[in-house]
Amino acid sequence: MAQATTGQAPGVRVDGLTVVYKTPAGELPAVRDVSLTLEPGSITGIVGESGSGKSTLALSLLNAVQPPGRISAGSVEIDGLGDVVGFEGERLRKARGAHIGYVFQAAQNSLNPLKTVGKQLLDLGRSHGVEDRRGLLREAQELLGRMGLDGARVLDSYQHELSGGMRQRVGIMLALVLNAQVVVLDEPTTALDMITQANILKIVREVHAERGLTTLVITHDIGVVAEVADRLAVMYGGRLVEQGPTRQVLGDPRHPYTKGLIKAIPRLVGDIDQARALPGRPPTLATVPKAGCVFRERCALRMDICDTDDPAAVAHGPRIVACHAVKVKEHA
Amino acid sequence: SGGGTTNKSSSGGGGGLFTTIDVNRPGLEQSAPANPYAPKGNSFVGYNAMNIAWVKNHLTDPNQALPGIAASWEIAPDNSAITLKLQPNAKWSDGKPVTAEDVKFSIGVAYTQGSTAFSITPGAAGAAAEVTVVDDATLKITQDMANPSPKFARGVFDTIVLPAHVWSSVLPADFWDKLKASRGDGADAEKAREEILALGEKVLAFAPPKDVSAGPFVLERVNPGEALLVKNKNFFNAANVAPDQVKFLNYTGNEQIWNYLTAGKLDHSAFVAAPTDVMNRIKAAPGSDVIKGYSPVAVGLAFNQSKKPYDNVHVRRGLAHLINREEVTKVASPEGGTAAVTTTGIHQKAAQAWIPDTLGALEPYKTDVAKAEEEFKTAGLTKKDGKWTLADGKPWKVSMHAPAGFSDWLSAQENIKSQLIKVGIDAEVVTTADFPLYLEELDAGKYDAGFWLMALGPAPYDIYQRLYGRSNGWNNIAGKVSHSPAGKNGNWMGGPEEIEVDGTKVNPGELTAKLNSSTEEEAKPIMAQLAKAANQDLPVIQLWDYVNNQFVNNSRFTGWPTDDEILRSGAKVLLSGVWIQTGMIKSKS
Amino acid sequence: MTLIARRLAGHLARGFVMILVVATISFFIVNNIPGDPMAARFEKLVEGGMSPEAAAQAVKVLYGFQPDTSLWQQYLDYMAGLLRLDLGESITRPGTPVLDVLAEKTKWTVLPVLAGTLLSFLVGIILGVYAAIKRKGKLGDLLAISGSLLHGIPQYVLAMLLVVIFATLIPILPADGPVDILFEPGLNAGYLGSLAEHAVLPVVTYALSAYGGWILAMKSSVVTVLGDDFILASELRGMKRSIVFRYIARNAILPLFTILALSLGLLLGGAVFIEKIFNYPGLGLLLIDSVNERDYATMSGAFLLITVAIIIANIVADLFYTVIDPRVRSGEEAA
Amino acid sequence: MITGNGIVKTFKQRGNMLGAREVRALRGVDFSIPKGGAASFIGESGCGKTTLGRIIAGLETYDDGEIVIDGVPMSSLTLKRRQPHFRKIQMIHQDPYSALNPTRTVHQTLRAPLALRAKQTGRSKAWMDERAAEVLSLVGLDPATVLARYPHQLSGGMRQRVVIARALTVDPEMLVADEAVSMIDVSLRLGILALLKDLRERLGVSVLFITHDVATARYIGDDGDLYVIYRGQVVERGPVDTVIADPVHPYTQSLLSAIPVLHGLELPGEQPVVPLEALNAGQDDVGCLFAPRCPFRGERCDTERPLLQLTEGVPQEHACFHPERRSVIARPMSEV
Amino acid sequence: MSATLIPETASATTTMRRNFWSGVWRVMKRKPSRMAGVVILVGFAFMGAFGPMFFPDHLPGDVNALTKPPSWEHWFGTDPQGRDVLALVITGSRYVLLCATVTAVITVVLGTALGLFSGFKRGRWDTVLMRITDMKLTIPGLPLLLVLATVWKFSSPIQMGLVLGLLGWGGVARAVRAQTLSLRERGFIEAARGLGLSTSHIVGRELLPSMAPYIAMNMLISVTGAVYAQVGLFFLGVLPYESDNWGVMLNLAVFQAGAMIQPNALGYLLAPLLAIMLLTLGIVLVVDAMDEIFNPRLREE
Ligand SMILES: Nc1ncnc2c1ncn2[C@@H]1O[C@H](COP(=O)(O)OP(=O)(O)OP(=O)(O)O)[C@@H](O)[C@H]1O
Ligand SMILES: Nc1ncnc2c1ncn2[C@@H]1O[C@H](COP(=O)(O)OP(=O)(O)OP(=O)(O)O)[C@@H](O)[C@H]1O
Ligand SMILES: [Mg+2]
Ligand SMILES: [Mg+2]
Repeated sequence: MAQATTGQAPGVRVDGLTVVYKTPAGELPAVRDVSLTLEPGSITGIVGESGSGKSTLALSLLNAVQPPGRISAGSVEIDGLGDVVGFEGERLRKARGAHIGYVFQAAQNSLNPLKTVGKQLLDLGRSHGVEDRRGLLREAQELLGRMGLDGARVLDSYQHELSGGMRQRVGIMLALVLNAQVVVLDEPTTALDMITQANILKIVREVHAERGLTTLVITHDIGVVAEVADRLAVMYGGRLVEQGPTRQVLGDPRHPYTKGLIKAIPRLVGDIDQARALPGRPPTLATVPKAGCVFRERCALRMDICDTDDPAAVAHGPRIVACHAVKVKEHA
Repeated sequence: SGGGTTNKSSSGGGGGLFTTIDVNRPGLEQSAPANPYAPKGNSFVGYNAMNIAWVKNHLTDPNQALPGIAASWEIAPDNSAITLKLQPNAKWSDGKPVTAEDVKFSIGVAYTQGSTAFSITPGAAGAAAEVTVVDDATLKITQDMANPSPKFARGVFDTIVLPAHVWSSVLPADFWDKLKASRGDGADAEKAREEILALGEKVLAFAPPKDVSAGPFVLERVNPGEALLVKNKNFFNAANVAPDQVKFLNYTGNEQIWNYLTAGKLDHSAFVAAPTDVMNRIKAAPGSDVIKGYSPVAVGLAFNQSKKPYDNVHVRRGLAHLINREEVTKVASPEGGTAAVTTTGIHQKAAQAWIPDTLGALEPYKTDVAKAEEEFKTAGLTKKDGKWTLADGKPWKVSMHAPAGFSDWLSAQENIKSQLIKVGIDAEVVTTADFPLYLEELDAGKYDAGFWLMALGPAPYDIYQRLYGRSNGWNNIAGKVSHSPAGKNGNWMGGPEEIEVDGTKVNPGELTAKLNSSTEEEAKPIMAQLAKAANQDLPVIQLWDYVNNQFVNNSRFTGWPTDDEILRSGAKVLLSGVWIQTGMIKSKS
Repeated sequence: MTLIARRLAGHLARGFVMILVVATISFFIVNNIPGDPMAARFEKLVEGGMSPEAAAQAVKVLYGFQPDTSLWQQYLDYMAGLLRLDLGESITRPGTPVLDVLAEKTKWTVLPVLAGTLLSFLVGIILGVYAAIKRKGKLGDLLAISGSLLHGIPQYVLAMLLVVIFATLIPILPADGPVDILFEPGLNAGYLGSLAEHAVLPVVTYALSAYGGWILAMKSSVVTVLGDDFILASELRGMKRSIVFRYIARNAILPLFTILALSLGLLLGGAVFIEKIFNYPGLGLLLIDSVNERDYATMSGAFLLITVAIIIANIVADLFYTVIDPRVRSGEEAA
Repeated sequence: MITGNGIVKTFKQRGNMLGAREVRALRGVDFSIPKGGAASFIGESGCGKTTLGRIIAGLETYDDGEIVIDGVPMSSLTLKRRQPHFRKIQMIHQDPYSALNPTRTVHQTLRAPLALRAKQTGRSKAWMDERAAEVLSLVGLDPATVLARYPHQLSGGMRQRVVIARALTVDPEMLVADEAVSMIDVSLRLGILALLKDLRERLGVSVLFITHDVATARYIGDDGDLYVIYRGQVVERGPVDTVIADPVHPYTQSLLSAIPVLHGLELPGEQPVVPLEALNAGQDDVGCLFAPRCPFRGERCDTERPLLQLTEGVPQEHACFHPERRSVIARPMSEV
Repeated sequence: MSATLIPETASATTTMRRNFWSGVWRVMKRKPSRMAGVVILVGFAFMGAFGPMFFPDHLPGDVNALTKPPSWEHWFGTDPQGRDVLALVITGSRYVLLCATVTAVITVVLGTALGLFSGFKRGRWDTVLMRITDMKLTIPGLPLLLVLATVWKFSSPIQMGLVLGLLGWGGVARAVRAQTLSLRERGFIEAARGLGLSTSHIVGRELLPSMAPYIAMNMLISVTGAVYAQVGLFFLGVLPYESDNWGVMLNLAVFQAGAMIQPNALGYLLAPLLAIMLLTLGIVLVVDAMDEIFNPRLREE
């Protein structure tokens, strides 16, 4: 497992982050009161189903929530940079790319179809005042080579000339080429097939280790997180319901949602009939309960308090769980 | 908008730019040649193209004219020949003199075009037989007396004079021999005629490298839409030509001319129909004036008498009693025409000169519903529920045709329709895409009733030819008259072959043919007979007689003619050009 | 660039067939036209005071060459002529090849159409971008609605309104032809000024009638591009606004260039109304005139030329796309 | 019982004038799915899984080979006559969003095939409504609430259920589920899979499962066959559990090795085969199709193409000259 | 059981239908401009259908009030025959709208049918049809009409509409084909085929409704196109005169009454112009709502 090698990687502390979207029904939170710490040099994974607010959270790290959304509360502290939520204009723009690299959810289409990768790279360099264009190109070629691609050829290609896996690698290259130390990957392997996915994950892990990054990987696929992340956070209905070291969370899930989720994954070995479907269905922005626990509708351990009080995220050693039932069990 | 002009000369009577328009020829074209015969040519007859003489609109005499290239002429008493004396110091704009040979050459060219006096059709009325150059400035042209015409001279006058030294290539050296050969009968003559006609094409397509003019102006340049002419210093009367430059605007439609006129842009324009309000505005423009002259044309509603119920003279008379001609004229052509007083087939003014005594006795067909109904009843029509129906009980709808774009005719028909509907006769107005098609369909007998130009003076034959000519069954070929039954040979009017006038039966077609060879005095009684016939038989309801209006503007130039006999308009001749070259027009400043 | 060559070859082949088809159509339509030029001229002469007999003969001179050959033979001759770029001679302009007539007229159509279209294109795309950015607001709505409305109003309505306002009520601009004759043609200020002055109204009409369409097209194109992932991705990479804007603009304009080429082609034929109303002696007016004068040869020539313009525009649009869009260039069809 | 023999499919993409480009999607595939049984196709993207599925469902023609449905060879029938047979095989699409017509309510969607059926069997309108309610209940939806809804008013999982219900209206013998859960939320996937499994058990519908994800294949039919497809060719085939536990084809092995390990619950396999670089279409005239990517390639592989066969000591069919069992998949922690 | 079910579903479909109309109502209410658009279009439809009934077959003209400016008596003044211009616009609307309707119907029916057929059948038919469509699209419409006008007498609005329709289907066919091709790829069409549903069901019930907004939009747009084309042709004067027609009014206003020169006739010119612009406005406003009407999701939002 990759470990931080350089030690210069910055940490990121998200605190009490709430992001709302303006809808016909008013402003609804897609991310609610989320606190999360990315340890320097670690890979953190966030899993959650579609609509649980993963991308919104990821974008918040760059203060890039798109209208009609906005960050309504909370802060995102990045070591050596400050609270990104307060950033604006040029300062914000410079932070993006140079400090925080972002690999887009649909990295398949994250390139300008009319320009070669190289040209876009140069545009990026120009945007960030890179004087040494040669150096930039060399760096990019190196990165691409590192990921098993022919750098020169790729830089000379248009998006449509690259396969999905290659595009994804180009996306990672563009996120790192300016020496960003914090990298956010939003669904880096969705829409890729198994083999490509395995390759990309390997690259993420290796590059992370080599460059000493602080990495956030967002995915709906627990397998992906399990493969790469040191720490795992589970998101549901805009809340982080559980977080902790990957192995611990997977091996011994506390939150009923995490438990259900893991149970619902069919496995390659062992008794296939152990797999159990989770009842109900995940909430959407409009159906997320306004008060109380977001998961209670599907929860086997539902109690009265769940209807009224939103469970606070409580730390248990390295693990944080937001569930009334878990707390009750601990006290009992 | 002035400025930037290029020109030099400033002799003559004061100078300045004269702006006018040729309403008979839309689409001035840059690439078109200065060839008066080319359909789109940039020749402006009266300005840079000269006729032998300028024909006038006399009430009765077709041979009246103003001098052109011919300074004077003499017509033989028996009308068999005309001797032309050319202007003594006529010169081409390139300095060469205008000679009798030039004129003869031009006549040769006219033969290839088959114009009136110079027709190569054997036996054509009024055709020239011989052209003789008497001396450098004198020319004698004799008429082929096999089928003479009283308006032979008129045909000669209309000839455009071309510079032989520029045009010589269009006629072969043996042209005159060929012409002689063509006069005969048989295959050789036929071949000669064909050759001459083929030359006609060459003439049409001939493009002189530059304009060589014997007129008061020379073409300087043409834009799409405008042409500029400058004074010809070599013109024989150059000293009396007032403007230095003449600008021709492009004619694209009447409404454009109204626009120019209301803005006071035009010094002169031929008449175009205009509604009263527009007319008032035109008249209100500073310096604007409308001068009026005689125009030997009238328009009437003609019937196809082979169609029911128009075969019945009572129906036609009834309609004549119903249609208020004053109102029609007021709606359709308040300025351009005067309501027809009687329906003699002659323009009212000419009628007064030809048949003053007969006029009073003719039925005027005043608007009179009672009389009309009486006539209808006589014709066997019946009125049911306030609607007139045919004798056999079938509905009756008066269907009037006119070519699209003839706005005054359409207005008139719309108005007639209204008038008829008011008294219980169903009516409709149908248009045909354009004039040629209109004529073709009219000729084919497709219409019940349509508008028809008539009274085309001043020659008496031409006047009645419109009523009792080919369209009514009479063909006059080489002086021989034959009659075709209705529906044949272009006889779409289908009138009776004989009409009883004052108790005697007359054949109007033959009478009309007779007019082609009679003197003015001989013609008068025949005219009277024909007028009576037309008036009682009503092949056409004469609606209005045209007036020759000319728009002029006094702000920059004066001296416009005021008399009634302005020149003949309607042919290619541009009146203002003639007025200017005769020195009539003076610059204001 | 073999792809381009290949495409070009295909287009040319198809265009050629197309031209033959159109030529055939117009040949047969034109040969069925009732009312012939003879009759038209005949009556003109009679009206002018010529006797009917003489007029008949004069007309025969003019149209004496009317072939007696069979329709089929005429058709073959016509097509053979076409292949040699010979459209025959204009009937109302004896001796002048139709091609020469077309050549003279075309410039008067092309210049204002080009100027008007480019003007409207520029204004339209700028406002279109604006409408896209402000699409949620009142202003965006206003721009869109006014765009649709202007797009919807027929050209001739606009042209007439402009004439009424600027040439009649407040006569500050000419509406009668392309230039004042008093200026000597050439590169002098007076002539050029006059040309420009006369071109104002037609050009503005072209521009006004087209610009609504450009607004709508540009707006929807920009909205599409704005939704494309790579725009957000570029922003998240911290690209400069100006560069991102250029990305948006270039991607959004691309499909519009195709429309631009096509509309330039179409406009050659669509100029009929404007040329009629402003007396611009271009192809449209030529077509109307030749229809009215029954000048078959010119009529079908003009019609053919207009069609050819459209075909060429199609080809240009397609090749342009091939050159500028790498996706098409490499053989893969653009979505 | 549905069997296929030597199914070949080549797509000809019409190029510009200068010849067509051919994509050999299937190169002679045999399969056999018993009544009420299950089969799974796995393979990486573009290997021809969907094409095969569509051919089996009668939605695509094939160039060569034979499909036999319940003993009737399709080649003996005209295209039109084949239809009733193929109707017994219904396809469940990957994307429940596009598989339902957005302008039609669930009721309308179900009614159309039911009406057809009612017409054929002379049943009443009432039967149609009954049956509509019935199939909805079968897939675990409440007819009362769902019938009047438009697709956009349903969640992804519900939509996929409606799609299955629609397939059930024609009493199919087999469902072809092409990545039927890949676009559905993780927590809902198992529900759909369980439903398919349940339908197999209760209605005796056989299921053909097409997927990237071997584990789901195992869930649906651990008693069925697993077909590993590589570039239009089946390279390994055998009972699901056998192939998973003891793959012999190097391609199967790398495919299985690529499955992420749930660290904390599982340990990586003992002999994982390094996942391959992404596939770049290579030559296909001679030799083993997989040879260019194969870490165990021998000389023979370059000149001769291995055919699907049984060899001694290997329980499943495979197309490899060097079959070797490797235990590549992760093992549960509990077993260690 | 079955006895109770039948009326229930019957009412279910009627509710559904009612839902559709209430949905349409909602969509319309969303923006006041749309309501205005509907009012305008309904107004025009009424005008074309019933307007002429309020006037005598032949409008009476007042010889003493030729070409008068607007007044209380004549809102848009009178024409050169002394007839009320407003009455002319109203009676003239029938020709224009009837022709436009015929055009729109032909354009849409032909275009949709060919587009559907082509996109659905694909293969050889598709190639042939699209080649023809391409050719059709290449032939310039207006010039062709000008040339055609010389051979063809457009003697009735129906004929006129027929010709315009026959000239106009190309664009719709092309677009419908593209839509069909893309819809074909959608699962639901394939599913319908797999279920053995008839082609007529697939085309009529599955494809067409999905394209309805598109087709409806095209229909409205071709209405405006037809109005412009015919009015334009009449305006140019290349078509035979037709007494009750907006284009003829324009032509006469400009070329006979001199509306561009003297203000008295301005009403005569402006009335048909305004009618055309109003119709355009109505259509633009209604087209804006099409997408939402036919898309159940947008409809109910
Ligand atoms: N522009 C927007 N307007 C309104 N709501 C939005 C918008 N973008 C996202 N949302 C809502 O916010 C919630 C969170 O969205 P987000 O994209 O962060 O989810 P996600 O976890 O990334 O989902 P996925 O796995 O589908 O990417 C969702 O319910 C979504 O509907
Ligand atoms: N209609 C078609 N025309 C041309 N080629 C096609 C067509 N459909 C599929 N192909 C090609 O056939 C091959 C097999 O495609 P298929 O869709 O069956 O793969 P798949 O295994 O389902 O892939 P995935 O996992 O991505 O769904 C691919 O190379 C594909 O590009
Ligand atoms: Mg997301
Ligand atoms: Mg697939």
